[in-house]
Amino acid sequence: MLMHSQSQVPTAPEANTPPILSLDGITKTFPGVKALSEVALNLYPGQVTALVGENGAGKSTVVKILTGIYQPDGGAIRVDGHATQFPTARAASDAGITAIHQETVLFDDLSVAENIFIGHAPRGRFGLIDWAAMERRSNEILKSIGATIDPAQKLRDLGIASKHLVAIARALSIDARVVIMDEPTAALSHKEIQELYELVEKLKAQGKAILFISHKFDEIFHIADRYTVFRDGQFIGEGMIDQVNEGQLVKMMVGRDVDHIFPKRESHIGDEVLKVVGYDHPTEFAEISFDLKRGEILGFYGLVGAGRSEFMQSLFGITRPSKGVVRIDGRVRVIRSPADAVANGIVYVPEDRGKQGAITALPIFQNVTLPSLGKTSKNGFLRLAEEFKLAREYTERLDLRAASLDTNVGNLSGGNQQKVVIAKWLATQPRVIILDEPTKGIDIGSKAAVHEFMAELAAQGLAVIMVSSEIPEILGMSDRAIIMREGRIVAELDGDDLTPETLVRHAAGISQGATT
Amino acid sequence: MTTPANAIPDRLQTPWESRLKSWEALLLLVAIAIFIANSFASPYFLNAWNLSDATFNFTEKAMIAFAMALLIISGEIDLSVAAIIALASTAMGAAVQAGAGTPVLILVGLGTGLLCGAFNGVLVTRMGLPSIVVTIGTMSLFRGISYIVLGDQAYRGYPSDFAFFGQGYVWWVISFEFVLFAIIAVIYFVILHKTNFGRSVYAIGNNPTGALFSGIRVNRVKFILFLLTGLMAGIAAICLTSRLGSTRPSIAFGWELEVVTMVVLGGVNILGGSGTIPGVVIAAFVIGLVTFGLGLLNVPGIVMSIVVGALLIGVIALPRLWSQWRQR
Amino acid sequence: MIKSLTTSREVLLFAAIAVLLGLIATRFPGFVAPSNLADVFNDTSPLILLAIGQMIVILTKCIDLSVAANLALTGMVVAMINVAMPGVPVAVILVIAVGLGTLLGMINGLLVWKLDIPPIVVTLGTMTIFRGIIFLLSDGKWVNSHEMSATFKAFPRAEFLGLPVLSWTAILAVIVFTIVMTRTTLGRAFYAVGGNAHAATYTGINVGKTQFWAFTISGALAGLTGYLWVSRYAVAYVDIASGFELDVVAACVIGGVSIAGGLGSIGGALLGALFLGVIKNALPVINISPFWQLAISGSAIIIAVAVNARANREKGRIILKSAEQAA
Amino acid sequence: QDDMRIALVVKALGIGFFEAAAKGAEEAAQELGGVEIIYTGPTDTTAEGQIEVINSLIAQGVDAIAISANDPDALVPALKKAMQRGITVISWDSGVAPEGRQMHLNPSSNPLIGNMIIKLAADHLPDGGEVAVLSASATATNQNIWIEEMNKVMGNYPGIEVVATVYGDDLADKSYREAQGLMQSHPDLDAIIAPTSVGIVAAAQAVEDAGKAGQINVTGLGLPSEMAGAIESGASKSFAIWNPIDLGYSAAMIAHALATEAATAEPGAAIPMGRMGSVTLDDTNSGAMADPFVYDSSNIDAFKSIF
Ligand SMILES: Nc1ncnc2c1ncn2[C@@H]1O[C@H](COP(=O)(O)OP(=O)(O)OP(=O)(O)O)[C@@H](O)[C@H]1O
Ligand SMILES: Nc1ncnc2c1ncn2[C@@H]1O[C@H](COP(=O)(O)OP(=O)(O)OP(=O)(O)O)[C@@H](O)[C@H]1O
Ligand SMILES: [Mg+2]
Ligand SMILES: [Mg+2]
Repeated sequence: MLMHSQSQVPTAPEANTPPILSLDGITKTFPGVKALSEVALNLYPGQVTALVGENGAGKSTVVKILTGIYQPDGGAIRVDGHATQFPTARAASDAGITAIHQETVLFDDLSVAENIFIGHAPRGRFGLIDWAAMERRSNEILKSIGATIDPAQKLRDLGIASKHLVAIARALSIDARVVIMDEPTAALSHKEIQELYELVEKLKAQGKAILFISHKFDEIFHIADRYTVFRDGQFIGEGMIDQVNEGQLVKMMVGRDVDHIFPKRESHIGDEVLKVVGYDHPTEFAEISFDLKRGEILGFYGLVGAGRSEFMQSLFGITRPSKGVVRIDGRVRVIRSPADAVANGIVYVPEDRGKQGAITALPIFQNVTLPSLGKTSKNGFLRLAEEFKLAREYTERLDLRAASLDTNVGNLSGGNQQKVVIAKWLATQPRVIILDEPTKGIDIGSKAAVHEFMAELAAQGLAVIMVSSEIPEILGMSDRAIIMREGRIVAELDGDDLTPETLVRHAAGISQGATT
Repeated sequence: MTTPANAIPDRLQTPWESRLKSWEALLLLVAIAIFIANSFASPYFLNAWNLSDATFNFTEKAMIAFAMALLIISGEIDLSVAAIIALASTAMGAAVQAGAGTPVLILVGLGTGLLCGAFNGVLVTRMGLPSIVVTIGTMSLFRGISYIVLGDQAYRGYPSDFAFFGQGYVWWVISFEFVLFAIIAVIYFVILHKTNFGRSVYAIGNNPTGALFSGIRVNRVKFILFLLTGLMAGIAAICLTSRLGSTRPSIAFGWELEVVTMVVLGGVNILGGSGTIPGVVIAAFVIGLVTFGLGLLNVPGIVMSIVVGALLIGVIALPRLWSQWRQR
Repeated sequence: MIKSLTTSREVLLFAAIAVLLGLIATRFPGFVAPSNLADVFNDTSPLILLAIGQMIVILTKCIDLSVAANLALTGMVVAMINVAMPGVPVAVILVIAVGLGTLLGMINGLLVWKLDIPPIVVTLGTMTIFRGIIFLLSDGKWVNSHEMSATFKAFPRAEFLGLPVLSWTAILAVIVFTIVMTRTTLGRAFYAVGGNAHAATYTGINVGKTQFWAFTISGALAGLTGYLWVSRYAVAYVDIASGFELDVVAACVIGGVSIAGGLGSIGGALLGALFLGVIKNALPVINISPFWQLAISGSAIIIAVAVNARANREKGRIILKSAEQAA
Repeated sequence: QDDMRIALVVKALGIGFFEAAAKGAEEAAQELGGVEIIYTGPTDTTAEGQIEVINSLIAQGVDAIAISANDPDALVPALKKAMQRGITVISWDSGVAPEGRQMHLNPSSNPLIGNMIIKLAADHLPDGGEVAVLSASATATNQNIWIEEMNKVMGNYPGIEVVATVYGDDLADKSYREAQGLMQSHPDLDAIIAPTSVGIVAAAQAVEDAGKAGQINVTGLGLPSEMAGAIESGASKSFAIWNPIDLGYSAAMIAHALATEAATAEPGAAIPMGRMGSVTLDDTNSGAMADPFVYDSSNIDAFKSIF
């Protein structure tokens, strides 16, 4: 299967059954971002269609359009060939479409059973909600996906994997013809993933159409019958999965050869700057010890929910560890707050950009200078000229694209927002920079820029910690990698030991020999 | 990779129409309209002494409103301000009984305000409790202490030089309170719009998590804001006590909502993150002019409050209705 | 298990009330006599009714500061109707009271839903406007006991199975709204909207509309209470129940309703209201100067939020396996 | 053509007693001619509210202010300012401290009232008994003075014991609750004395609701129109009040006399009050209008439609 140019009409799939659901020329624009431009998608009964594309390609946006959460700006949705609209989430589920969304959209304070059935709870006499039936049916569904979760339990008390299983159970509680799964396995353990695969087979056998979104190629090839590729909001192509190989698929996704993504770099590793000894937290992580040298990029790998972010935030002073010592340049430092961390030269680029990274309602220059106001101000009084100077210096180094420096950060694209956050920290001239999922959800061009820049920082002698869930990124960027699982460090790898297999094995806790 | 090819301008030109559409401009227009309407409605309105008297209707509340504005911009609220006035006034009254002179009274008033503010601040920042609930509680507690101390009694007998703060004139019709109000307005303008502290208040109000992750000491800033609000309530207590010449536990009853109304009418977002001091200043004048103008016509206070309530909702609702209507 | 978790807070509060009653009984045994407890309950009934409505509003992450003003306005309107047309039967008066209260609640709800104005601003505004309207309607005059018809005044006092109708109304409201909140789609939507508005949208719940219904219910209950209040105290004037909105919010907070939304129960609101009611009724009886009352209820509010916050401060997420087991 | 403007400032608008007083003031204006009465006041009984009202009256340059004060001290600075601007200031009903007014008109003499309220209770308790006082707000001067005067003459009523004094703040619901509390904590209570028109109605209602009408006698100061029901039900056997119409009338008359300088307010002076005769001032420049009048089932019907 060859890559199609964007203007070409998609090739017709070799199918004799018509699709249950199809999208035609769907367009969706957000302020500043064209998330989808005239994409097509076809879902066939009894078949699994894998939707692949880089972060930000528009996959989740399609899911939200199919489930009535977003309204498309143009194009048609067809069910059994009839054009239709989903003005509300209810309309979509009434049409037999159900989805496991990428973010878990559940209610922490409600019970598991209710999370599964909210909106379509079983009714008993007088139309009142029948709790007993709800819990019974929840139990059945949970059992069918191999989950041992008490339906009466409060969702808040579950771990991330269990929550994901609840989300899956919720999707199955609706008797649907189309089941959408947006990265359903990202947070699941090996065993749970196997059970999910069995479930998908079962659904297929029932004649349901399944849309399966994943970044994991092994599972796409394992489970999908068809594929559709998006890139930067464009439809690139579709076809039967057994007619492509991994390399071709990646090329369609990325639009160029994969080898060029990561910058070539030579490490100049210097003296130790940071040493963490015995960091413990009552519920989130335990016994974390490692060291970090100047000019080094240290990767932290793990499955989502492995506790990496939690630990990094503790290092940055957001939460307090119950035990543990940090040494910077050999001296013990106490970090009680982010302000302390910054004063000690440790800065953190969080993974949740919108909430933790940038203050989206404030202009770019104010975001950049926020931690450096001490430098730009005089006796506590603002000096705008100095602020613009500082902001200009660092945003230009990062090649930021924006209309002006007093544009609100919220109006920027994801990649440019990330640049503002990084610029903010570089302006403080840190010694250690922690990047948590630095390229999550940013477009391919910016991604390369961030990688290049990361390499440049390391070359200048900065110590870099990079938390990433993407194996290529860990392999391509880090000098050394630490793998975390369930809140603990399970391995530290470098050189030839650093292979996709070892990463996956340690992260998933699979014993030697077994593979996914 | 540092390619300065794409120079980003500092600012884009702000078209003057959009400035005219700002909240402050709208409010100023309302204020001017009310002023003109008042001058036609009552022959007594355009009189220097009368206008000067009118300022007493809002100066004390406005002093608190400035600190409250900062607090609300930061995403918190303090409903106990009126109760702090009662407690501070009671403390001053007790000091008078103990034979304190004016300088000590001032210290007692300010000190009580600061203490109350610190108490709120500790509950909110240390214990992480929601400020709206905490201050509903301390509102009863502070005033309750006044009632316990005073019961059905009143403190009076304030020294004669103490009367200056609420009754004195600095020059011609310019009262001391008005001058104090103006000075405090300028100070808060500078704090909010010209200092690092003010910048962090906005940052916290827009996104407390983001501010914390940017190395701002969020809790410290919030604590200071509670202290400032307490302090302003203390200052207001001094002025009001001096103006009344006596202390009863029911003093300044219900002022908290009037202060919040002033702040919100001034364009401060009750959910935090935006608002300006000039807006609050204009709102103070609007409320003062409305109440005074209607007062001259002997309209009962409660009818004035309909006007203020309608302004509060109307000024927010009308632009939204307008834009919804235009989108049709 | 979920039941035991949520009820534990209520059990705690129930225990607190029991202890309080015990303490009062040591100083004045007559207070815990069933007939007196029934009086206390009757006296607290208006607070219970309003707290139920307020709890629903707070659940959806809003607040209704206009309940007391709504109560006063509806009360005045029905009182004036009674004066003008003494023949209008109580059933019609009840319908008018609930109807008018509902309408006023809907105004709040519409402003929040359609214009997206923050609830605190909306209800702060309508609170003063409603009070002002009472003044305009009544010209500031009181409607006194002797002007009201006997049947108008008799309704809340009429005894049925040993309890006045006022108490029965509160009991009925508790039962009805417990069913609504636990067994109906709308009731669960209130929880969903306040717990996670984003997720609620994903499950097809209209957040604004749900909030609108919360305000509507709060308004309806305030209207009903308006009639009961005015007929029970046999007087209507501009300032009745002034400041009562804060008592109502306090009852909810003491009852464990989270001001951040999504957490709370009718039982909690009921117990919170009773807690305040017991304190209010007990103070004069056990000879504590009424001047202590404010400070005591203020302290109760602060302690209650602190205790509730502590109880809620469970870890949001648990990664370590050992910790997950323990939870 | 310039009418003389006399402002009648009351504790709060909407209270029946003051509405009746306003009627009396209008009557005086009619009689005098060329007088305009401005009836005003805050909507809640606060001193701050009255100060705002006074400020706007000063601004309008009224000729006289006759005020029933919410607080004797807090109003002094504002009223002083009024006097400095040449406005005649008197207080009536509830007084202002001497430096804040030219004279004060008591509705009746305080000792008389103090004696009257306890006598009303005692008359129906020949064998003595327990009585309790339900006052208005704890800050209301007149209430406190009357209760004080009452305590002075307690010796004349052996067997009568005042077991409690509580405050209803002139709020119907609070007064009601306080009355309930009294009945609970004093099961043998025989009478409740409420020297306030709001409190007496609420107490009577509470007694009626408790089914104790006839058992506990509610008495004190009240308006016939508001108390008619209580007399009928037996919750109240009798109560007293001076005529508020006369009070408003007299206040307006005095204000007019002082403002036109037909009379001066000084100790010993006798100031004319039209049909009410004249009032003689004591050394604090205050004087009493008339004796309170007692209402019971025999005469209530004749008065209940008047005020
Ligand atoms: N609500 C929104 N407002 C503005 N931009 C949005 C919004 N939702 C998505 N986008 C943007 O639309 C583009 C597509 O996002 P989408 O979430 O669909 O990507 P995706 O393919 O699901 O990526 P991932 O693999 O990371 O899940 C991105 O650039 C994103 O930043
Ligand atoms: N129990 C949970 N309930 C809800 N969300 C959870 C839970 N555990 C983890 N998450 C969410 O999953 C994401 C990852 O968790 P965390 O940051 O602790 O692990 P991580 O190893 O850093 O994973 P990642 O690198 O994907 O962030 C975060 O967004 C976190 O909020
Ligand atoms: Mg996605
Ligand atoms: Mg993470």
